Amino acid sequence: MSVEATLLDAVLAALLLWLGWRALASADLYKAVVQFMVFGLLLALAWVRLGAPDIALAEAAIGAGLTGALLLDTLARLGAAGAADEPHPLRLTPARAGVALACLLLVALLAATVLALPADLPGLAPQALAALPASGVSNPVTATLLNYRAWDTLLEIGVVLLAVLGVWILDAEPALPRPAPDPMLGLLLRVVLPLSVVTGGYLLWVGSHAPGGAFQGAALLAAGGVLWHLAQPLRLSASLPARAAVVAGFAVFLAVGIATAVLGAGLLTLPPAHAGALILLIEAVAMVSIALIMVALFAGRAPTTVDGRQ
Amino acid sequence: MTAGPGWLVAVVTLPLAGAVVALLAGRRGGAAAGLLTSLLVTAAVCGLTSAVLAAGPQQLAVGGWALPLGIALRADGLAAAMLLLSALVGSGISLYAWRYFAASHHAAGALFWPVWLLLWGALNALYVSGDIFNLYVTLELLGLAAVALIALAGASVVAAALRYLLYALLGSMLYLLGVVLLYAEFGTLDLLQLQAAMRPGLAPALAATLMTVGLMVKTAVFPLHFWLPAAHAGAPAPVSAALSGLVVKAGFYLLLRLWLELYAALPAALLVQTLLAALGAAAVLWGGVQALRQVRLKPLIAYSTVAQIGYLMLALPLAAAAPAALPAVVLLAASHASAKAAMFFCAGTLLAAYGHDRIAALRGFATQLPVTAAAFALAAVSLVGLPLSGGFVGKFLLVETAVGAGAWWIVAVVLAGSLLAAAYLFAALAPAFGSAAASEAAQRRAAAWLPQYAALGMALLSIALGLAGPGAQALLAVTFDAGALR
Amino acid sequence: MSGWLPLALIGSSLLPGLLIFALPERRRGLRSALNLAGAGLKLLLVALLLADAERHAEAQWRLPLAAGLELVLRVDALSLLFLTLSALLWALTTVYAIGYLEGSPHRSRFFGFFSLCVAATTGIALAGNLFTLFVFYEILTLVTYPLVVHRGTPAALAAGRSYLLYTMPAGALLLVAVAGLQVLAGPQDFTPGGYLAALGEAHAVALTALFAALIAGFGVKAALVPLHGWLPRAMVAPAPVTALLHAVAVVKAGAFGIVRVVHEVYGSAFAASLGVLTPLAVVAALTIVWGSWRALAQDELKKRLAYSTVSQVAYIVLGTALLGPLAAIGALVHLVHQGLMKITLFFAAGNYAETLGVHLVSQMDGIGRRMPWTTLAFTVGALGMIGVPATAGFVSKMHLGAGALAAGQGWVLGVLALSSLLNAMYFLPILHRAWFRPARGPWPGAYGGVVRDGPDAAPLLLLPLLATGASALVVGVFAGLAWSPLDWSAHIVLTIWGYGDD
Amino acid sequence: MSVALLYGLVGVALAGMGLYTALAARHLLRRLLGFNVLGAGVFMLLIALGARATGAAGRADPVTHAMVLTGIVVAVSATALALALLRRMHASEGSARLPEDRAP
Repeated sequence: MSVEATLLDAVLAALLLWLGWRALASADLYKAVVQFMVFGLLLALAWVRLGAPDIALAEAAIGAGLTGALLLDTLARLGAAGAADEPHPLRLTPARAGVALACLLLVALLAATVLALPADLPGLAPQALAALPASGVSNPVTATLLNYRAWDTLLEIGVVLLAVLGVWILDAEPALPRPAPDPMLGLLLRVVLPLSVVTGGYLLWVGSHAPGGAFQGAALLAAGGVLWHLAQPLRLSASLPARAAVVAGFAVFLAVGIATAVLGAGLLTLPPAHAGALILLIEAVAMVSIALIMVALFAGRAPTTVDGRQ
Repeated sequence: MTAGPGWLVAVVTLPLAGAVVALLAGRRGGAAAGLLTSLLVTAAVCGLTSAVLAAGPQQLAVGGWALPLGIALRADGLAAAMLLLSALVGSGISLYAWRYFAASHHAAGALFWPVWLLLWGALNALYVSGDIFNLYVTLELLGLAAVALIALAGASVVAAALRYLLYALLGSMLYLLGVVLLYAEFGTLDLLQLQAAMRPGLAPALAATLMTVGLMVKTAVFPLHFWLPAAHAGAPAPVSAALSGLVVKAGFYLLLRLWLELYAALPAALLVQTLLAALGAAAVLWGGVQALRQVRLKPLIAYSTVAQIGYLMLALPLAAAAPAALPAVVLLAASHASAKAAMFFCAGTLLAAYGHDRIAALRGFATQLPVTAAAFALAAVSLVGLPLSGGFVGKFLLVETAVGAGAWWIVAVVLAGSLLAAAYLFAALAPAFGSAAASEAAQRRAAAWLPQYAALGMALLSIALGLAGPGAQALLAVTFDAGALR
Repeated sequence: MSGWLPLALIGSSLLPGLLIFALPERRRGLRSALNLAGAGLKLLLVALLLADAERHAEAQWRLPLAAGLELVLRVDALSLLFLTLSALLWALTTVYAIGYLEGSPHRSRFFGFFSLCVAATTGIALAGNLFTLFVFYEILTLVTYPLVVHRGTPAALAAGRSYLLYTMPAGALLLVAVAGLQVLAGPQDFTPGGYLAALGEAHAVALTALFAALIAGFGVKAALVPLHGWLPRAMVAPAPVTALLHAVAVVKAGAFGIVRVVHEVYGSAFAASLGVLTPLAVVAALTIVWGSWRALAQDELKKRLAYSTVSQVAYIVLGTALLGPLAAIGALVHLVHQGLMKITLFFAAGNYAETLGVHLVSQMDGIGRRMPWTTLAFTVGALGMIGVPATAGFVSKMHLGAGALAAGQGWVLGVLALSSLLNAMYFLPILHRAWFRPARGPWPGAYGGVVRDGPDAAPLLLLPLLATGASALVVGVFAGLAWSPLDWSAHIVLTIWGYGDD
Repeated sequence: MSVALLYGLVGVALAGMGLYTALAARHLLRRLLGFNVLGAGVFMLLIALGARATGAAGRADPVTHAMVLTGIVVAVSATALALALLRRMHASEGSARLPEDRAP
């Protein structure tokens, strides 16, 4: 690696540590969250530096973007009093000494371990690359997510689904206040929404051979959806269409799995000939579902729901 | 595709498919889907178990990719036993929940079924997963499902649910750190390959510590149990049954896998096993005393879970040496699961009937709800370990192995624990047979019969497990041989 | 071959019990029918066994619970002895109980547990190994608790609590002991002369400790001093329960367990070589004296009888603890005799309470004239307890005494004499009051002053009493005949245990 | 010191401070921030260790990338559920802290 590269890395590392700490330690939670989002963007940069552009995209869109937005909007719901925290939220008190000590010990041991680990273990890269031709896609990360370790991803989409089911169960009141539709916002929407749809779709498409994929695309779609929600609040109650929409991605993925098990070579064993198409199908549906779920995490359940509360 | 792997696929996919259907079907249809799925899953598990008994351990490479690139699903005797336990108790929970949520006031009740089936799917996936990262995903699925189910109880338990979620996250994060280290050291995520390659070293040691602590948080091993009582006591009755009966068992199961298989070769293994057993001993005593101090029924049952988890941990140092210890543990786990389900069912029925669960004010409910009283009493018999019940046979085998190994402290703790259990369950049950103080015991609402018989069924199951000893021993003799990969 | 027999014997009281639970309170007739049918069936089966004991000698049923852990039920002469006693007394007590509980609440629950209690006792009688014996012993604890607390009064609940307080730890102790023997000797059936001698001196210490644990465990139900505390309190239970508890079910189960342990697990010779028998004998002797001594002070009739039980059951233990055939025979025969006499006494006490509301000895003046039949039966029982010649008690005490001499333990004679003296001191005054003193004023009356008119207790209460009283008399007078309990005990000791040879 | 190692150590440090915050902080939103930073640290450690051989094998280990993508999505789901719970608790109990962390 070249010197300036390591210099850049050193600066980036220092910034990450500083921002990470600010994001945790700032007494004002609003500041903390904003710093967390900036931290996320820097993190994305670090991912690029580590040759992980897929993660960089996901981090920027989901880690920084969506998580940050959720945090901010919860802060808004808590109100000034609820959002207030003590001036020195992490100050070291006798009560916390044990925790601090444990964390320090962990850091020391982890650091020692990292330094002690073998310097050049290729991990599973060789196998992953060798199997790529039969995977139906040319982006090894997508191949891993949707083929080699598709079982993980299926269950992971289940986790996402659970998040929205939980929110529905909690009957969380719509997260954002409903402002009068703002013409300016509407205008913005007319530009952004198509844009987010197009870029989302594009990311999904390139995911097969270049950085990108369902999750990144979904995040972009969701961004559009959230804007829309801002413009004129969406009513994502647990109605049948909504339930069908959020479960579709999981259902299609599972259906493919079962079909391959019953008709084909085994659970989630995609026939190389059709692997590419199947993966695209799964990702397309999953993207829409996940995007809707992410919007639903904001919109929560609208007033008119199964039970007439609110 | 031979029969065995077919059953494996069915076992992991059926609950997930059921969840999809239940979510689409809405309130009434959801219940139907849930009950049907329970039936099918149970059938599939029975199929898998018989395959394991007949043809030995079953393995399936998901996606057809060779290890270590792909993920392997494996079912040995232990996994099959846990699957069977989940299927039996899970079916009972579905049966109980049917009337419970049909009658229940909260509208979100319709969402019970998809979430409950996702939880069941997570359990099954966890029990057969052969991949430490896949296990992380199943743990998260399990944790979020559990939290969502607790939330069904409404505003009163939100804090408990939040605490539960935080510590579930903490647990899985620590576990994930361990996974990272193992992968960096050995370049594989497959349990058996890791077990074969396991060697002393800084990374494996740290990974072992992190994973163990993480799982201890999830299993509520003393002293990391503090999050459990409020959550288990506050959740809706069928959910409490699922949490106490099944969810904590998943963490315990992984601790078994870690210290009887993955890390068994490490020089410190016996030390850790003994340490875990010591914590178990503390849990037995602490949980018992706390249960004794409760004035309400559900917290009492929840604290008894803390104690019972301790019981299971006690067998760890014995299991390595004595083959009889593992069947003992599984019998104890199974009879605890079914007995606990029965007790929470009863508590739910009483809560519905009397509008409260203050033990002192439940005088004479044996006369008004004889079936519930009988169910609770039988469950108590098994939990205390009185003959002839699953709890008894498990306890006897445990004591026998402990005596054989000269581990008298374990014997002492087991006996002290069962006397404590006898004490607090007696305290919970004695009012039932007392003459009813009419004003106090006036039943507010009539109790439906189906939930009561579901409770009785669970209680009878935990008694009948007393005859399961030979079966358990035969099943648990079926194991994978990691040495073959070495 | 006839493995179904043991199961049928247990089922004959288990199934009625379970069915009765399901019965609504008011189905009195059906409930009684079930009870009597069960009792009758059991008697029939026992008769079948007695008819040709040889053919069924091998009747056994095994159920593996885990590797090296078996439930074994089988019929041998000793189990048959205990079985016959319990079957007979259950039948009589059932009749008595039907009459006694006339119109009292929760009868389904009562009779259900009552039958389960007998099923457990049957299991104890048939247990073919120590583990099985332990299992049914614990089940017995479990199913007798609801009977003790049946009345639900604070006193009853307190009695139940103390009952569990004694029996639960005892169960824990037994668990360890049984597990310990499993580890040392492996799974073993009861064998005449014991099966531990093979282990020899190597494990002497462990075996001694385990013996102590076993005796303590069984001693609680056998009410050996100082483990007897629960028994006098438990007499708050309804009379039929106390009768059965004292005569066959609980107390006898403890004594029976000790007999099995000494003769068929350790073997009395090996036990003696371990030096554990003399201490046991001393404990038994202390119990005998202490029980009688405490009985003296009791004015409440049932309490006095309860303490007398403490003392009388210890005779069985004493005989078991003495080496040699005569003492062993004395112990076994007393197992039966004490049962017959004691159940007679408790039935009588129950009759006094139910008919006239008499609970205290001091209220019994002239009761002999008011209730002649009951008092007659009571007299038979009392004289037997004292050990007046030609009564059942005399037969047992005589064998015990002779056995003590044979075993070279002369001091035991002193104990027997002293206890007989004490027995006389707390029974004769009662008889004197009952027969020779005039009644003083009106009787207190049961349930707030109700005094049953008519010569004696209600027929359902009187007939069983007369039956037991008569049999208590017969077994004493005709002890010499074949098939008498004495003859039978001798058969067990001399032929099966083979103690006659040495 | 190689880039991978540098970022690995950064990940370790982030994990440490995140864990401390998750355990020590009282305000639940801050604790959630802690969990997210902890996660970021763990993910970074994983990628860095996967990238150790980047020089040699040419391509980074895609399996670690897939694992981290999974982890990120799981993390946001958990955070969203936790935030929904937090909003509900604040609505009903008027506090954004767990009962044991509330000022007496």
